[in-house]
Amino acid sequence: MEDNVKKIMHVMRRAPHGSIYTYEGLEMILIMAAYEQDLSIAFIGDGVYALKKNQNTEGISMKGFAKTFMALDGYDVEKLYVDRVSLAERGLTEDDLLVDVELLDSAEIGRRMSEQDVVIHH
Amino acid sequence: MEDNVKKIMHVMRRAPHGSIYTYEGLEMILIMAAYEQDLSIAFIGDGVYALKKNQNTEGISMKGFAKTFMALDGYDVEKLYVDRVSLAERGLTEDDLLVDVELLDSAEIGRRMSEQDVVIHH
Amino acid sequence: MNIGILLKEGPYNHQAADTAYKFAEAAIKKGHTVDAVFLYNDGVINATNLTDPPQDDRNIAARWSNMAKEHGVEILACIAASKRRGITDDIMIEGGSITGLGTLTDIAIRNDRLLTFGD
Amino acid sequence: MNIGILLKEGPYNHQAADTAYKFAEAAIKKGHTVDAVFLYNDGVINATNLTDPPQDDRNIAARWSNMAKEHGVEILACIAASKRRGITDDIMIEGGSITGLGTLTDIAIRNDRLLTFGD
Amino acid sequence: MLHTINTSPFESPAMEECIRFVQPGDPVLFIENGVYAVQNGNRFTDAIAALQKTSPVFALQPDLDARGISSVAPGVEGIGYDGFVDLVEAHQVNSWL
Amino acid sequence: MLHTINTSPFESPAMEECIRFVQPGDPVLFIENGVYAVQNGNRFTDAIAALQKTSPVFALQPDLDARGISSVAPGVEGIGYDGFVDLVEAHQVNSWL
Repeated sequence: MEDNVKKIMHVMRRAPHGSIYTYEGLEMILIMAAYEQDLSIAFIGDGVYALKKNQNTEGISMKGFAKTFMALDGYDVEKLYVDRVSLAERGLTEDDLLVDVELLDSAEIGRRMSEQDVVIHH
Repeated sequence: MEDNVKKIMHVMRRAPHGSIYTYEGLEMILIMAAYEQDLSIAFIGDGVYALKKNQNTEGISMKGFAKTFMALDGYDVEKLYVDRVSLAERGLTEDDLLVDVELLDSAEIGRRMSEQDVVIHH
Repeated sequence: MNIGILLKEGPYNHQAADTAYKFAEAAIKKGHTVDAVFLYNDGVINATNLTDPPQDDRNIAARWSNMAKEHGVEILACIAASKRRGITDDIMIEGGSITGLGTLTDIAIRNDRLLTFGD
Repeated sequence: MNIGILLKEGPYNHQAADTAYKFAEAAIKKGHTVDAVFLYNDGVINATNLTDPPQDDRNIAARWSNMAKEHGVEILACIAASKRRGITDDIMIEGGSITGLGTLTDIAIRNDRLLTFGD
Repeated sequence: MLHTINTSPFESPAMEECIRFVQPGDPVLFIENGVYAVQNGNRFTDAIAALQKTSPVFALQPDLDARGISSVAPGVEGIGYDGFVDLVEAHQVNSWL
Repeated sequence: MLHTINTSPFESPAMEECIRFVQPGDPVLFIENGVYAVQNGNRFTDAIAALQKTSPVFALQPDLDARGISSVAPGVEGIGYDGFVDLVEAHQVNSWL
């Protein structure tokens, strides 16, 4: 990896639709993906809800964006980490998620987090 | 009490300074006090911190407003209720508070709440 | 039933403006009167006519403006809250206006309900 | 040390804009370079020149403008976030400008640190 | 009195606080991110069951749909904005922001 | 890596989440409403003591003063914005909003 490549982790921590943070976070990631940095995304706490299957936002007249996470692969954003504890305490399993992710223990996500040059919470 | 007098309760639920809700809530109360309605204020959760003694906001370059709560008496706003549980779990006692309040159990505040025409959370 | 609404968060950033609108729309459709939407805290940002969301997204400011025109709902922004956030008469949506907290008190007194939306 | 700042909340409503400013001020005083303050989410509301707080309160927009002029700190508002919230070139503070998220990426790449302030 | 809760119980103490003050018989309506509270099988399912012993519990269906929540805790009734208006017609409102 | 926490532990899961991910030796700085976590004698005093076994813990003194917190949990160091800058000079930053 070149010297000017930075390790940047985006941390999703909010549930979708109640606020815009997850959606505008995703817009940021899509732009950053064009810059060929070493990007990753961690889903922690209510952030895991962003990946829930079968979201239909028609009734609240808002644009849905869950499927955009499925497009990240095409942007070479392939490091998607989900906190195992956060998923379990919400009564969810990997089968409830729209995309393939790495299900990791908090300590392992913490270790990868500590190697970053930049961490941005959304 | 006249027919057109409404029972309006303001509920303080946020800690001061981290956000403006408590301060702008207080501004609302001061204006409403001029309209001779039946006003009360309940301090619940982090809302109890608004009444903490010895707040000095000089270092964060913000206007302090804790002492404005002491002026409410002069506006005939005398019903100040503090949730006993909220105060206790924050390690505070009545002696830590700037003004005289009624320290009440949650059930009693809930009962008074249920008698209101209007409840506004700040 | 006569209804007043207090809206405490800005558009897009929080869902509060959306829920308040959908509620008001449903209430009007059922024959109730929505007297006023009073904008407080960051809620005042709902009232700027400079809002320009993506084409495929809802336009929250325009929705309020249309509701004011079509159903006589007053859209009122608190003056003190507006000054802190740069909302002025010059950029006010059609059908909206800037007023004081006394007006909110009148709204609380004269309506059967005052509903708060925020976060 | 070269520092970039990402500010995600609007002025007054949250303390984030105050902490970001106080941090930047202290860093500059210690001889560090604050390269840019990038405004995102409701943070873009920091950049309107229509802000008019009470006389005895701090003027957050003017503080950023002065920091831009005196210390060359770029104050940059994200264009997509600005459009949603009615922030345009016409009401931009002196020393501030509207730009895209690519600029934030550049800021993240070229500085030693990127600090986020929000709520 | 109708109580509304609009924040996730994982992120905010609003639900817990509301439950402490709600009077027996008062309806509780979950909206926006609040609806995560009634997703069946999460850590709050027991609290929702306990609440239902004294209060009818509702959740805004468009908010459930938006979040992909198809299975709600037993006894919780999904309602539309219309149903929200009906509840407001019958009760004064207390919104636990 | 420096971790900052700016929300009250009574209102937000940020502190609890941060503690789950922080690496041994990493400093933790409480700012804004986050400083309520280190007020001595509240329900989080034990959690702060446990955290200090592996991490140095700081709190922004101007934020403590603004909130009238004069007694902080043992071992927690109050620092100014200057001290915040020093910590940032020594570490990359992870702000748990």
